[in-house]
Amino acid sequence: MSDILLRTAGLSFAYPERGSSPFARPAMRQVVKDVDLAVPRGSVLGLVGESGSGKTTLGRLMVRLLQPTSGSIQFDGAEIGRLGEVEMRPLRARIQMIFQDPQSSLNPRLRLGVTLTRQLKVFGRLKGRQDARDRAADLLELVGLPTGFVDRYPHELSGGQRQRAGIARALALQPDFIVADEIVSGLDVSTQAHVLLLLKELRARLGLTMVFISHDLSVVRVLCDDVAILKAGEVVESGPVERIFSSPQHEYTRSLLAAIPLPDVEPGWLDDAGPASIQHLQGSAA
Amino acid sequence: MADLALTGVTERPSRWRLASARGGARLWLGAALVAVLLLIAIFAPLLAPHDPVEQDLMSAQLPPAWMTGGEWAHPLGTDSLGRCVLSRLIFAARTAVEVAAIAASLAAAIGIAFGLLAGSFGGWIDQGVSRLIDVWMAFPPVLLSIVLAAVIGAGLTSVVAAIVVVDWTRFARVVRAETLSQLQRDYAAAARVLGLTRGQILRFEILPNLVPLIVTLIAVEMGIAVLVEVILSFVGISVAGDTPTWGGMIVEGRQIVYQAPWIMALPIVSVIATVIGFNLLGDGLRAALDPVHRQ
Amino acid sequence: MTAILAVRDLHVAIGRRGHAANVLRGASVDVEPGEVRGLVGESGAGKSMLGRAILGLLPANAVITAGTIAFEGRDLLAMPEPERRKLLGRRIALIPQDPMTSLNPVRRVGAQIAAVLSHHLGLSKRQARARAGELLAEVAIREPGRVLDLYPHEISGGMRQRVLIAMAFACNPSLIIADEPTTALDVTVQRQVLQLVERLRQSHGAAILFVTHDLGVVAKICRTMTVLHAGRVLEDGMTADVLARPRHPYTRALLAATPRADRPAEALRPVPPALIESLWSEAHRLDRLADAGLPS
Amino acid sequence: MRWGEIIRRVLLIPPTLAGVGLIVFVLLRVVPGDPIAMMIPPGASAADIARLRALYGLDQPILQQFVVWSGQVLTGDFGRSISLHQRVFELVLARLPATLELALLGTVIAVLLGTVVALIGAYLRGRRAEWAIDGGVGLLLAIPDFLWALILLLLLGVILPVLPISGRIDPQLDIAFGTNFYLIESLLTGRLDVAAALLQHMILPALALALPFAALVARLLKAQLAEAEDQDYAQVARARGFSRPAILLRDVLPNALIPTVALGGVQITLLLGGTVLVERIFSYEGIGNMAIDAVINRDFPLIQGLILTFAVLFIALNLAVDLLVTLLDPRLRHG
Repeated sequence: MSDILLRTAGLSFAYPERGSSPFARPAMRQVVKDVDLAVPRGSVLGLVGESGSGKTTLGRLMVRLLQPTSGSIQFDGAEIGRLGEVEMRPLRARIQMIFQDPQSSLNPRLRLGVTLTRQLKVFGRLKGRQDARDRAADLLELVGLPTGFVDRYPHELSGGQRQRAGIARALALQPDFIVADEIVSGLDVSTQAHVLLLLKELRARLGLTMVFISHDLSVVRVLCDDVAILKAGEVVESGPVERIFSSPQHEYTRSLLAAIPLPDVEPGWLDDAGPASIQHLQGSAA
Repeated sequence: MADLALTGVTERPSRWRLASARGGARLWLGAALVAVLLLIAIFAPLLAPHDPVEQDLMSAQLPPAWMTGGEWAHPLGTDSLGRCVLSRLIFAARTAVEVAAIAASLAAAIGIAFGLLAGSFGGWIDQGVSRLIDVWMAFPPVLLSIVLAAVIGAGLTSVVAAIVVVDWTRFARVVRAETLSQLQRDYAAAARVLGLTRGQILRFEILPNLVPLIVTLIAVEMGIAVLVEVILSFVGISVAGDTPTWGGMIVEGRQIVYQAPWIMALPIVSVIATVIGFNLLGDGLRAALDPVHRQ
Repeated sequence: MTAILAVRDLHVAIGRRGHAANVLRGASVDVEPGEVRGLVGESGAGKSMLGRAILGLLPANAVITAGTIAFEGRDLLAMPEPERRKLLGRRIALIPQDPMTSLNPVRRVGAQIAAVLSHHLGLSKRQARARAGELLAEVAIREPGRVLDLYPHEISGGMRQRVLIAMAFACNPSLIIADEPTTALDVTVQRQVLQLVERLRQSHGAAILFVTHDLGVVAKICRTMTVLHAGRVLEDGMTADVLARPRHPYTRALLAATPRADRPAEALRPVPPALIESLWSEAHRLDRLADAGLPS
Repeated sequence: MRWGEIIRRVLLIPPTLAGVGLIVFVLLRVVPGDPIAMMIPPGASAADIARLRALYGLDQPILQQFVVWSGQVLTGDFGRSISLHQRVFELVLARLPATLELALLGTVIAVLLGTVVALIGAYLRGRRAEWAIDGGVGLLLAIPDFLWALILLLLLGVILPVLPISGRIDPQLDIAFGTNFYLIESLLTGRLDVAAALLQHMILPALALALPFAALVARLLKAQLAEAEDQDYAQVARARGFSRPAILLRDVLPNALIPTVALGGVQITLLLGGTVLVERIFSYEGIGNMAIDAVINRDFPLIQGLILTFAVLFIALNLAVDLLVTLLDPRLRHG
């Protein structure tokens, strides 16, 4: 048993761009380039980047929704980068994903009870109908939703409730590892804080290892132990959260931090046209 | 609204009430028309005042009862052989329902199978099915059914075969496209992460989403089947002999359209009411079966 | 009255008669000439609805049940439609939320800007095009002459938002409604766009009603701010005061629930559900009073 | 990207046509009715029949017949019609213009009518009158072209006999034409009286073809207009002080047209296919009418030639629609 639950080495992903002619060999578009990351057991890694940085693709590689073009992914010491769909299936109980948009990741025509217990059924862990309802109700309770929601359709829920349901689904088989892809970006501030704290609590309670993908550094600071900053498919900087926020090394990290508008009046923030400074962060950090 | 506001936990109306509200007037009107058609088809022998093939040359080409010269023994008049038009219309409904039900289900079964196969497997299977559909789409559908019916020879089987062979692509195309697009959605990815096999994803996740679409297509296809029967009758290669069909009646009516226009008009009205009924029912069902609110 | 925009006691209901739900419950907002006022709230607060009411863009099933919207002293709601249309785009302009969908995908950028100029200022095709080029240069787009001939899908999201900003300032309006103009952008681009808006506001002398859910953005660009919840104004004042010493518990709760990059996680306090519930029940109590015809 | 797609489509044409040819060919060879039996005079000897069979190549195995036939088709030889005793190619060529003119007229009527109805419907969105338009469109759409043909024939030909219901032109008029495109030729040469006479005959069948297609255009376009008008760019245009009709025409319509052409353009093939029955009903001398005769007479070479003709037209139409969509949409044009 290694201390690192998930490790990527030289992980890359490219897809063929559709060429202008069916005869020409399609050019490959590199989305993820040579990513080396390690997620220690029980920790939360934040993956931060702007749109087009490849963070979602990287997340989907980790749960093997995508097959890497090169490089390796080791899960609990075993290589999973080349596993086929069938070989991957037993591992699906241990590796889960929470999707960005619960509106589209929850099947609109299925009641929550069905969606939540689907995995239990597939892995043969259900004893009949009543058991399914009970397990679904337990899961709803775990994420702080009323147990009566088993009979609801996704469109009958609010955004925050749907995202809780998405979390509940991922927890059904008590996985070790969860990739959470921008799961609070569509939520209001008040809802977002609830969901973030729920994740924090679940993580402590269930000993989860997580990769938390976000474009928002402030959110990452709430939840993560380590951060990796992605730009154009490459990790430009990674390390413990406190270190990255207090002394960012890479220019890009610094400009990201400087661009965050903190809810404090700060004359001059708008005038500063040059390469961004991070003084405003450190100034109030104390 | 707050994340956990309990306002949502109120009493909900029953599924059926919600569904029928979504279906609206279309659903009811369509269901009523189709129900009337079904009742007429089932109880044809009880409803028809005369034997539909019984000829009475003495009282040929009688106008409907309310017109001058009409008589109530033949409420909608008689055709050129003196057969009761109302009775023939009623029995023709039977043929229409039979053709529609059999042809639409067969076309649906074949089309859905091909569509699901192509949509979910992709690769060369999809290529193969898509090319097959391409070839089918290059045929003029009316001409193809006529040729088919001519090849097989007159009779109910030939009508059904002509419809199925021509129209399976309607289902295949739509089901393929919809399957592809459903598989693109995040919930299909979520199902993969949960460890579902391809078959399970299709059965548990995709098919429930295809139901409203398929039901609509089948309803519309039943209307189309009625029309194809009319077309084949029109060309003289539908159900043989004396069997009353709307198409056959239209053709007969056309011969004497100047003398007795109602003989052609009445089956046309029947066909139109049937087709509209099926279309409205299909539209209504699609709305009713879709629990997701559309604005 | 010095305010360029004075929204008074605005009530808006949405939905069919009998099933109507109130979205604005007597909101009042003032914007002084040349100032930037933040209109802050979460989804469902009615902030976008208020902006749309000013622009006459309420959805078809929404009705203004009470209140006035005075622009430069004249009530927009009492104004005949054609007269109001003359103000829109010329005296009152909009910077929309989503740069990806707010430009017409089948018309060239230049033609879209020029259409506004010739519609309101009566410029000839040639003049309008020349002016459109100047405007693009003003929003710091390089090679404006080339960009004029591009279609929206050929330029980046940040650039599209610049084009939309150029269109908003095109006729030197005195009021701009900015409806979450940076929400769809990456943080680094957001900062540049905010800087650009501030620069143009100063040079053109327009007032801005800045609709946003982001307290950070308000802090950076707005002099004054109004906090909205359930269609009601809960707090109103100078941004510096409101953020430093929020008077309403909701504002305090929002600030505490906003994750901050400069503070550790422990500082985060979610908005107590009880507070939200009490705010909604207060809103519904007002609705019932209004239905009964009593003054609130 | 889009152009690549179009090249791919072009490359797929030959195999598609080969598929169509093969299916028709095999289908016809399993016909129980014997075409030769219908041609020969009563009392012909078995030797005569065999000779005729050999003449039409019907004595060889199906696959060999297909290969021979394909080879001939590639050189432009579609064989000879069994019932009309002329070369299929010439027969089709002589009749095709009549059908094309009819389909073109139908399409023009349908597109104009459908667009106007869609614009009115979109303008009236949310009002009670919109309901009436939707209902009317639904009714038009549910009734297929050949039923419209019968209804029009009944109403305007029989009950209120104001228009001729048979043929392409009044047989008493003896007019010489240089081409078989009578309508287009008479319009181009300025013989408006002749064009009017032609139109009198064409208007009912063209209308029958046009009505359901117009309804289709109206429904598709109206839905797309509504969707486009809800898009941000249309809303934003209102905030810039443009009037609703101006926005509908300048911003909304060009956007709504793209999906409408993409979805509805393909359906022109249905209109074209509809000519088969509509021509029959109005005794209009086009290839559709000819096709039905060919089926009744079991005229294999003619059926094959006609179906291939339709297939070529259908494929060409699909390709034209693809090209048109590409031209209308700058995102595809430059993509």
